[in-house]
Amino acid sequence: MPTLTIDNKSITVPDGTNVLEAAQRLGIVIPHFCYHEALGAVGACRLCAMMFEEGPVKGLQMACMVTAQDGMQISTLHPEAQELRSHVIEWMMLNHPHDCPVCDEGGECQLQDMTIAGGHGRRRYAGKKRTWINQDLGPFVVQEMNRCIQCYRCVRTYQDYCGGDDFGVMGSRNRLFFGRFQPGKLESPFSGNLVDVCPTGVFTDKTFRFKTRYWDIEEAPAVCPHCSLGCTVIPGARYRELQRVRAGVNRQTNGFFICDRSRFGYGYANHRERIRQPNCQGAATSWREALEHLKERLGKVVNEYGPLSVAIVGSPRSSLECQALLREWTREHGYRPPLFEIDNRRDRTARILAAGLGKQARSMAEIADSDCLVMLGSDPLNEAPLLALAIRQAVRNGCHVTCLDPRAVKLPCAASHLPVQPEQLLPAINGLVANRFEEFERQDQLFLEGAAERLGRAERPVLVGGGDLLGPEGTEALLKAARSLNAGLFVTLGGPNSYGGALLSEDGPDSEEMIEAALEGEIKALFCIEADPLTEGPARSARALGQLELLVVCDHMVNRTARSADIFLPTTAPPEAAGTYINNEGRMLPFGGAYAPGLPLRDIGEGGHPPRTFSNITTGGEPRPAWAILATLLQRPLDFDSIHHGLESDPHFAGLGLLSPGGEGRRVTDAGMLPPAAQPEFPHSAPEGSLPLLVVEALFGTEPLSSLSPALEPVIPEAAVQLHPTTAARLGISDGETVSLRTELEHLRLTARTEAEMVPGLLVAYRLRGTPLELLPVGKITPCLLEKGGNDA
Amino acid sequence: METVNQTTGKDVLLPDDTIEAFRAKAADTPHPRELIVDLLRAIQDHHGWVPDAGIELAAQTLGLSPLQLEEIATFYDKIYRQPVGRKVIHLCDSICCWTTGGEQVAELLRDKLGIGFGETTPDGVFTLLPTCCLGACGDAPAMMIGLTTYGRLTAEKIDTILREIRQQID
Amino acid sequence: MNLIRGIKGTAQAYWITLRTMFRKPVTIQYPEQKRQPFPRYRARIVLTRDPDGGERCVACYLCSAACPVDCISMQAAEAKDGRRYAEWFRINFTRCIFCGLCTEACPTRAIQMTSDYEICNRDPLDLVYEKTDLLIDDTGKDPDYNFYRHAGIGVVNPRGGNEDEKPPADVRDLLP
Amino acid sequence: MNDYPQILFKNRVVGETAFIDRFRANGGYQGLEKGLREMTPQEITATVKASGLRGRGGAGFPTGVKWSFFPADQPVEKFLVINGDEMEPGTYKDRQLLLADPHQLIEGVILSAFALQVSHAYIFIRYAYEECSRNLEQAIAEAKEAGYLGRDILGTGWDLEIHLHRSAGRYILGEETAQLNGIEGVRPNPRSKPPFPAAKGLWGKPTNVNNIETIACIPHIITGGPGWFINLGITQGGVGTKLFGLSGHLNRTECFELPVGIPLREVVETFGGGVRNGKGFKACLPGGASTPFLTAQHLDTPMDFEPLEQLDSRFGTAGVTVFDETTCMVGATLNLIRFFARESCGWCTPCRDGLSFVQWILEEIEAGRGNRDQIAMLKDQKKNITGRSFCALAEGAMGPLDGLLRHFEQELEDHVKLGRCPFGD
Repeated sequence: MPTLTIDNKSITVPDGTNVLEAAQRLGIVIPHFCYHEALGAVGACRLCAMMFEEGPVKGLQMACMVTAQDGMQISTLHPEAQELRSHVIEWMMLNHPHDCPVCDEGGECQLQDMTIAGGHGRRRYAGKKRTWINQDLGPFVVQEMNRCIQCYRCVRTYQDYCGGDDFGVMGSRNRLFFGRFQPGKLESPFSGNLVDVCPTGVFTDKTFRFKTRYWDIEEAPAVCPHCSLGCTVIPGARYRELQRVRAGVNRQTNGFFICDRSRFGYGYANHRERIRQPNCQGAATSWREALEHLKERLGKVVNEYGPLSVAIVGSPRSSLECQALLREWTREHGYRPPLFEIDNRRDRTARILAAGLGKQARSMAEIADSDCLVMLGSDPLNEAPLLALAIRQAVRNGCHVTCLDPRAVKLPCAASHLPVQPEQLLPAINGLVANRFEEFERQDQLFLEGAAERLGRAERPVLVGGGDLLGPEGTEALLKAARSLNAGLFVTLGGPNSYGGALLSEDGPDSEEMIEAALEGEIKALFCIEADPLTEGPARSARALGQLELLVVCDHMVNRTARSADIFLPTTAPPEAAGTYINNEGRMLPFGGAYAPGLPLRDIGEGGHPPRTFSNITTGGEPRPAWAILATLLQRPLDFDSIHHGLESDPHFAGLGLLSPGGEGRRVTDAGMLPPAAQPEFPHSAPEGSLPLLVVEALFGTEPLSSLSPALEPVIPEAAVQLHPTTAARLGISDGETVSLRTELEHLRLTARTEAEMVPGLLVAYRLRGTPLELLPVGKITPCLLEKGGNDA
Repeated sequence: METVNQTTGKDVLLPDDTIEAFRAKAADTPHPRELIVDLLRAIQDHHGWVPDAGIELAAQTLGLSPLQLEEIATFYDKIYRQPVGRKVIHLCDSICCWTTGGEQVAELLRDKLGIGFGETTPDGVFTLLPTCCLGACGDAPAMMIGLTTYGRLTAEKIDTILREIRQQID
Repeated sequence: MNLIRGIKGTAQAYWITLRTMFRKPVTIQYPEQKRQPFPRYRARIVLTRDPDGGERCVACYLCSAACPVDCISMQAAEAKDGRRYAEWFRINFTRCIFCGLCTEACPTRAIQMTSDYEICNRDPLDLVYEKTDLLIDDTGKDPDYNFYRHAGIGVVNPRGGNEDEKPPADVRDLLP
Repeated sequence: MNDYPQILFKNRVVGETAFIDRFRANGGYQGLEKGLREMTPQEITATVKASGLRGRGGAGFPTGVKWSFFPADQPVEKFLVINGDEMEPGTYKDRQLLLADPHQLIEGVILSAFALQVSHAYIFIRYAYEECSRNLEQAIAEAKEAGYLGRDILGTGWDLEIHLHRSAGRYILGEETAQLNGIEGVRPNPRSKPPFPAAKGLWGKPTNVNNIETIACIPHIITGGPGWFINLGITQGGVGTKLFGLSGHLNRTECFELPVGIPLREVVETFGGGVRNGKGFKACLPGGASTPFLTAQHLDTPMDFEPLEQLDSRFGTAGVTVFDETTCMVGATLNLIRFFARESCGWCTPCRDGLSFVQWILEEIEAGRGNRDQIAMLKDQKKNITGRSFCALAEGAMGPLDGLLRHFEQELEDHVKLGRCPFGD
């Protein structure tokens, strides 16, 4: 822990800190470009010069390249240092174009700031400027190479940090081009990070092109709602339109980066079909009338059938505050305890994990620091992309990664992958503990023994599981394995707040029980809050919902259930209201509301013009946060303090009220919680000659919110069924052929894709929204028949 | 040297056995990247220059992405990423040749070939490029044609060299 | 002494009145009579065009940022040729205080002030000017200036075609 | 004519190459036999250290000291790299050495590799030296045939393989860490130091990088002993002989092996045959393009590291380029800066953009469009580029600019005053 003095201020920093970081800790701002906390120091830009006056290092040095040592006395204001900085900026500006007014970076451009901070004001170079022809980099990123100052941040982010190999730096001397071999879409699912890391306007967000300046945008730190990892994001809106999402910083979860689903999947909030007014039986109405109507209809049901005839379905998309009020509401009125996830498998998985994770919980930062990772049923790039980046950082630090999965899991780093059948995951987990793998073939045994041996040797091992494939049994086994191996555990869950719902569910019912009760007529009124049982629920949901007397839906998106609701109450989308999510490692992460809901100005008409009538009512501003609707029904004050106060009486949520959006969050306290009782899965009667079909999540097109985003349309994969070449050969199917897939409920035509790295004998399909595939349960085997040819039966 | 495949009529970037040899070497070494410069030079030796397809072939042979090859290919000035004539003239423009009349030699060559630096003669025989010091400072002014260095250039000497090369090619 | 001072004070005032009686009156009969303001008088704002007839405004939002009373709003958009322009542009003259900060902020000389001071109306909405009301067919000040000839992004001229630019570089160039 | 002892050039016959027969007939591989049979690796390193040999690639770091930093006794994979990327304008000694006597280098490589206990040596040869590469290929094959290379060399139980890496251009690859990247096949930007190659070099393994001429000296030091080698130098502290490549406005522009410490006047007048066409001597680069100019007043300086450093110049590679009195020094400096700017790897700002800026200023002045402010700009550019770049390339580029500003500022003023180059063109 060396102590050094910078500009007469002393600071003690951890070993290995460089002087630039030490200065930043002191609040001293030194211009720099190539240094980035996540990327490290490389000494390329030569801007962070400081004068080392006394101590082990002397003279003018680049602060990022010098490790802090005891007794250093450093001046950042030394005239020589200032002179050099102004020169470096002058050199960088030699070729920089005169286009700040038409550059999207203008106003939030580090080069603008550093040019001023570096003291370069007058251009002395009167020669001609270098120019470039730009490349089309696909739907997300616009390139303007003339603006490049060659800080190398983009290539270090794209290649080194994110593991992409289709973007880099070409040429030499002052003829450096940062781009692709040929124009085309950036292949990395993390390509949008170029926008954040580029200190000037070389890479800008194509979906945000020319929309708004930084000073006009309404932003608030938030939590990404598109998977369970809880990455910090900063959504920004103007004129009631969510216009962009950029990465926030949370050193425990996402670090500095986010995935493209997170960044470009924001279109759901501006969706044109979004219903922004309460309605009863399809007729728009006012909040007052809708709530009166709701109370009346609900009262009627309760009077007639008793309070237990009312069932509530919450959602992992809802904030913790909403979920907590939901539970209070049911308690106060004696309704059935709420359900927080209609997908039974995901629900039980989350509850088992939340009940048992405890000290085994690991953050993504800890995964990046691990020396041995074993992944079971987890496909990070599709299910939770930032996890793949954490794993890559671990590998870069020498970690060994073993992956057991039926799918052809692609990772942006080296890993040993063993394709196993989904049902082999459980014996593999148990085997890792006992180091016995009798049920596997000899070759696989050797592989697994190697993994077990490395796991035993590791100092900071972590078991990474995919909740969808593991299911409740697998998750339970993995929990036990982590405890007995003294390893960390990280399991991805279904939604951004699955963990919160699980903590609040306690030993409540599950969706099978609920649907059963509804089918038997015990339930007459169903209240869905941001939940869509007709899509996500068990197959019998449709029949069960058909028997109801009252279906109430509160949601911000239009889905099957919302369309058939008796009463529909519009809620705010995640960036429109504050709340808290608990991510899959049990970290409570509050988020702020970036803007108030309303119909985007762009959609109001008059040729894009804002209307010439002035009013203090926001068009389409009716949506309310789900928690606020509940608070109104409960006649509670409309503020978070009382909700948080109520929650904190539960020891899990200790400290919740002290958290603020944009922070690192805080892990829930490990207090005893009962996992749901074990439940045997219904055995499926597999018809003769059927094949097992595994429906899984994809990076784009399967997550309910982002799949509504027009920006992602160009990258949504085709509807396809993946199968091993040997399986394909057995069925006489070749790659790219149209096949017909028939399940108990669905019949669809899709393309066959052979995939040599997946397990033979299995079919894998993405649960693409807007196709019949979205109705198939995720992570579970569905028996199906596959035939050549696509002629309709 | 076969440069056009007789059956497909397409340019042959590198004979199959050479590709196989590189592939085998790449499989044998823990870091196939070390073969990048050798492979690019091999393609260039065979094909005259490295077209995009050459970059792709090299990438595929070494198990790398085309971009990874392009990053290297565009760094070096002696890997030609654009078509060149059958002989590339590298005329030294560094200090020793400059002191001994390099600029006049450049003028002379431009006149004789009728092309500027970076250009190829219409008959596709010569491409004229400047280069940094050739390590022939004692024999300045100097140029390198292909991999052969010629020093103490005079108008007559240049004439003879160009004539001989044209004769060889014909 | 007091008496003298009193007389002097009275006489002086009458003298001024008397003198002014024979001067040309300051008041003019507006609106029948119009007044020519001084050349640097700042009044109604216009959007000018570049010498090639294109809209100068690139919708950079700097005027709206500089405006102390928030009377300017706009939406930028991209034309087919890559030119950034204002999809709509609105100045609320009921709010405008004619301070001129917008013109100082304008990097393209698009927004300029004219000496047209006749901006009054019974309906405040009629004082909300849209782009069609603001855009004039003239360059105003700096008649030769065209921002896109210097911007360096290849809109008016092909990329690298401006006077102060080199032709586009190419990493695959044979020249070292 | 050259009466000084010929060590490195003892087998040299211009236009011919000495392969193994002639090499051995002239005492070749005796140093190797002695080193491998009679000495331990530590003894060889100690001998090299005692000889005071300084690196011949330009920087002049004591070779023995560099070797002693190398973890020769650690049982890890390590590498020896021989730097044959001789691309500094005015330098062509390694080419002469390899054209005349490739086995001398091979013997040196084997001895050095033995001293450093490495089993893989890479010889890095620049693109333009294809004949040298072929000579080396033949020499390596012959040495292998003769049992000097391969497995269990001379019964020591030690193996060595020599790999030849042919480059594809670019001066920056002469920088040792850039060269390592070049061999690895990644973009040849220099690496940050520390870690030095001796700790983390090729593929992260300990690596020693030496110049061709340095390594060629090793067999002679082993055979002749350090005392003999030291005595070859003329000056106090001058050690061994050095290959001087003469170029520019001289009557004889050839490569000579001369003792370290020989006065510049003797080099120019005796060996170079004096300035061409009877013109006067104006300036010279004493050791390649990156060394500040010397002028006529410096002609009596001994050509050795310290005396030249005292004149704020450097011995460099001893590639002496002479300019006669009709040379425009602004033009000469512009030519040199243009070379450095073009050969920058593009990694750090002062080199990539700073050198382009200096080039533009010099172009303006040389073309007569300059003004006095631009002369001041040259000074502030020199001050802010020197020592501020990532590697030594930009610093080297500032060498001639420094010389120009120190000795020929008047020429800059004249350009500005006349509005054209006072020397014509």
